[in-house]
Amino acid sequence: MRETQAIIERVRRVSDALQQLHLSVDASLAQTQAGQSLFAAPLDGGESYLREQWIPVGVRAGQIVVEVPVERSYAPGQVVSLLAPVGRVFPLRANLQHMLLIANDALPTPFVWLAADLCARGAAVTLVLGGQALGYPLELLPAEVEILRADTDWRWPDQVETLTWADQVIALAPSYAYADVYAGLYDTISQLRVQNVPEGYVFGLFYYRLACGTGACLACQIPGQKTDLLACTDGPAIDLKKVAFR
Amino acid sequence: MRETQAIIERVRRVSDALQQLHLSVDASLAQTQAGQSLFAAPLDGGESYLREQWIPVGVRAGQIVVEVPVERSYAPGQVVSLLAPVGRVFPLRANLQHMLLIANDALPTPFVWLAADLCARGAAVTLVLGGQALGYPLELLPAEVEILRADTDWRWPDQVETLTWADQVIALAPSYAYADVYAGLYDTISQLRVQNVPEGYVFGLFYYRLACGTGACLACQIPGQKTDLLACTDGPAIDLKKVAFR
Amino acid sequence: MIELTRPGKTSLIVNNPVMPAAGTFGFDYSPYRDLIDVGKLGAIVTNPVTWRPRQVARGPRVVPLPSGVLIHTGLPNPGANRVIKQYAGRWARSEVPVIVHVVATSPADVARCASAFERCQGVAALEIGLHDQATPDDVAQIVAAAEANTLLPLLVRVPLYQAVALARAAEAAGAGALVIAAPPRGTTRDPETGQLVGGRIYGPWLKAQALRATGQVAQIAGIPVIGSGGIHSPDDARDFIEAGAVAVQVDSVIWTQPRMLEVIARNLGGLELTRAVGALGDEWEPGLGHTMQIKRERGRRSTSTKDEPPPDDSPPDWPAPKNEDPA
Amino acid sequence: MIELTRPGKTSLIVNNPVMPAAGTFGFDYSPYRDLIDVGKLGAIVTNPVTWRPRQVARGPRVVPLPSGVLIHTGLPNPGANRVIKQYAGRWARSEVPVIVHVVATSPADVARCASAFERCQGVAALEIGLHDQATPDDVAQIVAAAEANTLLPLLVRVPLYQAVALARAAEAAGAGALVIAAPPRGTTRDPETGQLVGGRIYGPWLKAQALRATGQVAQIAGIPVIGSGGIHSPDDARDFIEAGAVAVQVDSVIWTQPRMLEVIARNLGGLELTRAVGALGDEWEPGLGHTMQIKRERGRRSTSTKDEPPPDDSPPDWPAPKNEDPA
Ligand SMILES: Cc1cc2nc3c(=O)[nH]c(=O)nc-3n(C[C@H](O)[C@H](O)[C@H](O)COP(=O)(O)OP(=O)(O)OC[C@H]3O[C@@H](n4cnc5c(N)ncnc54)[C@H](O)[C@@H]3O)c2cc1C
Ligand SMILES: Cc1cc2nc3c(=O)[nH]c(=O)nc-3n(C[C@H](O)[C@H](O)[C@H](O)COP(=O)(O)OP(=O)(O)OC[C@H]3O[C@@H](n4cnc5c(N)ncnc54)[C@H](O)[C@@H]3O)c2cc1C
Ligand SMILES: Cc1cc2nc3c(=O)[nH]c(=O)nc-3n(C[C@@H](O)[C@@H](O)[C@H](O)COP(=O)(O)O)c2cc1C
Ligand SMILES: Cc1cc2nc3c(=O)[nH]c(=O)nc-3n(C[C@@H](O)[C@@H](O)[C@H](O)COP(=O)(O)O)c2cc1C
Ligand code: FES
Ligand code: FES
Repeated sequence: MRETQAIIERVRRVSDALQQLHLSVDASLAQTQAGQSLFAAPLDGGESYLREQWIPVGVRAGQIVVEVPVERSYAPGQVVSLLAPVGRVFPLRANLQHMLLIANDALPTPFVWLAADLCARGAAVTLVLGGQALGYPLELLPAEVEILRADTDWRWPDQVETLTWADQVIALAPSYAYADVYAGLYDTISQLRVQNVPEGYVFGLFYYRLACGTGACLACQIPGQKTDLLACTDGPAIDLKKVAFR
Repeated sequence: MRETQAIIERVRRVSDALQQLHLSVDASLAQTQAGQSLFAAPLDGGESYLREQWIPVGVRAGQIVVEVPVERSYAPGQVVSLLAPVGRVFPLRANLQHMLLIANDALPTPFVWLAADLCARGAAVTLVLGGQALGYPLELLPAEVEILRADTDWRWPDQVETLTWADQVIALAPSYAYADVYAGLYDTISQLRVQNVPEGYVFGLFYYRLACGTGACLACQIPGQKTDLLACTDGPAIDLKKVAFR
Repeated sequence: MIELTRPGKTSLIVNNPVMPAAGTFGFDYSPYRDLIDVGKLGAIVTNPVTWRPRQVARGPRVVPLPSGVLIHTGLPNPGANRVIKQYAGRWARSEVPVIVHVVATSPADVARCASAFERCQGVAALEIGLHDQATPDDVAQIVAAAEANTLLPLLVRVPLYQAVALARAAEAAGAGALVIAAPPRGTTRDPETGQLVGGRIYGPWLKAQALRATGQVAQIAGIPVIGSGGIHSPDDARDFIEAGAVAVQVDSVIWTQPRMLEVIARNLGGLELTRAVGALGDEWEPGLGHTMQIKRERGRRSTSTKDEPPPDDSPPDWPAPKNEDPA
Repeated sequence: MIELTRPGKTSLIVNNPVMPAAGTFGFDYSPYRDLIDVGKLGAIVTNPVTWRPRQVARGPRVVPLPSGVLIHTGLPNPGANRVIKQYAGRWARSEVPVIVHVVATSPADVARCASAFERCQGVAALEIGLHDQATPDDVAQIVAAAEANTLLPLLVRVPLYQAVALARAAEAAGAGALVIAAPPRGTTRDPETGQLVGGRIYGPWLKAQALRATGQVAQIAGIPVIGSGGIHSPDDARDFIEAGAVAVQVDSVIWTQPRMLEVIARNLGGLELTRAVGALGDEWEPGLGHTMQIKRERGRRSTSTKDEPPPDDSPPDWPAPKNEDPA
């Protein structure tokens, strides 16, 4: 991770709730990949004391594009300080065929870049949306992605089929519900598979509000089976097999 | 005093240190006169927690013009909340002939409107400038005003003559020096006049940083001979005969 | 109708749970009469009054802080008797009850003030402002001195840093209500003079400290608690009510946005505050902190007792303060 | 060269008066190794360590405040022994002295931690974090327990609200230095869940409270005082030195602008701190607060002892705190 500066080249409103910022970033961030994020602070101070975690949805013409809520107002030409990259690249299985992504009550922004990459390399992607996630503008996702709708109890058509069909599952819940939702998902999956759930099969995304983003403050800690994990440095995708649900 | 809203119609830089804001104000402020000020807070919050005391330098085309430091940035179209008018109109002697104004180490902004009024009604105005006040752009003052230069010890050419010649004296010092400077000035004048200094003859201007501007918090209190005074509601011009210098 | 002080010989009943904090509103209604509808408030708390006259402090008195301000006035006032001469008439004509804030300079002075205001028409209650360095013993003496010299309902305003210990002492000594808390002191540099200045500090960030102290005291107090410190909005005020306060005192926002005081009063005016004082904590359904409920309750911002405390297994945001008593 | 702890059997000497505060920097240099030049710091203070492992708190842990943040982590750590296994190697390789922050959960646990770290290479000193509700007696026991089990220099980090009383107790019990102060607790509402959350609060406004406490303690302390709380700039840090601190701990600005920690260290690196500890107050020329002097001194912002305190006749910004001891 390094501290660099970036310039907001373009501010594009993509829905009532979301805007995309096109950022000219330092060369050292050229290698940023899906899963990693930017920990940002406008140089002119801005409204919030802490930095904000900006999640990239892709790279266009060498510029990193991030998707942020419209509440905060940004202007082209604005300079931001970035601590980046924060977190790890999504850990994808070798020769992945079928990816199942699940977003319930949380905007699927973290899946946009991932889905595009997967489709590009010919993998089949199914995205289950539920609750608030249903409000997300689907045109922002690759056309090849199959969309399913989940109900409020995280059930969706052919749930068992899709879960068994998938080589890998990544779920996204709202931060206040991680413990319950991811535990529930893990149980469901363990019941499906007589043998143990394999490592690297089902992941939860952890986007706690970060204080430091560097692994220092421990505010984003996730209790682990063997060792504890940190959302900022080990995440955002955490293998649920490694999480100690209390 | 009332709380109203005003719009910044124009922002004009008048020196390296100063800018003038042209304000469209509520009709209730039409009667504002030299001496009174505006206690302002930009609606968009702005940089400071407390309101700021804006000192008018005149009225142009129905708009009140105030002079403020350039540190804070304002934009045309910006809306500000005003508690106004704050303080009293300058208490001028009936048929005043000769006014002596003294500003040392403080910008003579509060004298601009006053001097214009006095010149308009044919009174002779002498303005003594010393220290920081010498940096003030003289073109902002009426051409008729006679300018004298004071040294750091508040002495100027023909000091005795000007002091005896004047029917009224109004002095301005930096807020941290009020006690000493105004006490000194009052002594000097008492020595000149064998008989006592008359009431309403020599005034000091008190521009403490205000917390409430309404007379509630007492943070701007000035110890008085009979009763204590408040810079915000009794000022800015305080008859030095009424002040109890400690 | 809110009973602001403990039932008994005399008690103070107000129509609205919102009032200004000592030192922010003046000695009577006049500074804000033209700016807000004073009649909408539950009461007025006067500027601090001492038995002997006090002069204003020298040096810088108002210094900006990051999103706040430091105020150091020296509590100027002409002394109890001249305050009465100047203001008793207006107090008698006030639309809302007037609570006189008496600075606890010494038990003897407090006693003198108490009997002076006892005889003074238009005073609904006294609020005693404890000094920052007051000990529980000091508090006992000061409250006793007041009690002995007046039948007026007695509010005691407690410094933030010692809130629980001094609140206990004040209640034990017979206080009718507790005001939590007086703002803390700070030191900052005056940009104009480069001088270090000490004084009371005000700002929205003060709310987190004051709210925690209010919650801690409300858990143990058997008398009404009035919350105060950094309240800048109706939601801020509701948080104090939810923490167990029966009423709130609004401070520096009165200077920056006078109307907000009236807005807060109008917003909380509707509230029916029938809770047994201090019982609020128990009424909270413990399990409710638990995430799935939070999810259901999500976004809900009401003063109902449903708004959940942190989960049982995480420490309470105002732990029952055992050991906190320095004694 | 700054002597950070009292001269004696062992004392901690550092090259720079600037270091991070407990809980802000991690268990070693690694979180910020790529972001700043750790070698420019005077020391590293580790995250809090307890004898027994502690799990992270549940519920919201990071909640925004007006110009600040509330943090409630629950002090997660794997316990002293596993911390040593994981980090002792890096501590031994650290460019700058490592001060291990031990949470004072109980005298027995502190004793165990002390002897564990005593035997651990690469530990330069221990900092004991007192609990908010600690009494002077608790402090005496806790410090004694540590003293009995280690020769390492002992820093004691004191909660803000009881700074003077607990600092006295810590010094009397043999502490080598005082850290003034641990951030206070607050309660605020998490916008995402609508839940009330309690925790430590950080932000630039904290400086005024911490600076006053530092000044108060420096007036009475016979051992070195390290100032901490809301420092966000070199000038902030200098104010603490001027208040009598020999060094400073930087907190939440490390999270928002990591480089500022190094900037502050570079700025204060030049300082010669030869003042007798605690003697600073006396060195200030009293009369200097007086306005005409202020005028002369105006704008001057140095760490020289000339920068004047408030005038004599106005109360000092950190009055000699008689009575403040709850005992
Ligand atoms: C009765 C009394 C006891 C004191 N005891 C101590 C002490 O034990 N230790 C110590 O360090 N300092 C003590 N002081 C001094 C006082 O703590 C400092 O003056 C104050 O902390 C900071 O001064 P200030 O001007 O910012 O406070 P301000 O609020 O400006 O007060 C100005 C003056 O009024 C006094 N004052 C303010 N509030 C109260 C109140 N609620 N009750 C009584 N007096 C008040 C202050 O002491 C100061 O003298 C005491 C002052 C008084 C009047
Ligand atoms: C030894 C001990 C004594 C306590 N005594 C009281 C008491 O007398 N009155 C009271 O109201 N509450 C007491 N508590 C509970 C504690 O005050 C509250 O949990 C805390 O005030 C707020 O919780 P938190 O999770 O925000 O603090 P956090 O900092 O998140 O702490 C999480 C846990 O660590 C503990 N802790 C935090 N800092 C320290 C420290 N420096 N030393 C020891 N433990 C720490 C907290 O108590 C809490 O249990 C005590 C806790 C402990 C461990
Ligand atoms: C001008 C002013 C005076 C105040 N006086 C008191 C007071 O005497 N007692 C109290 O508990 N709170 C009162 N409040 C709240 C505290 O600020 C006050 O106690 C404190 O002594 C005033 O400190 P200052 O002189 O540094 O403003 C006051 C607030 C203000 C703005
Ligand atoms: C994550 C974290 C942990 C801290 N732990 C301590 C501590 O144990 N003792 C202390 O004096 N200060 C330490 N500091 C400062 C205080 O915040 C800490 O004492 C407090 O217990 C942490 O409260 P929290 O769990 O609500 O963050 C810490 C700071 C942070 C950010
Ligand atoms: S945000 Fe601080 S450790 Fe992850
Ligand atoms: S500024 Fe508050 S009384 Fe004058």
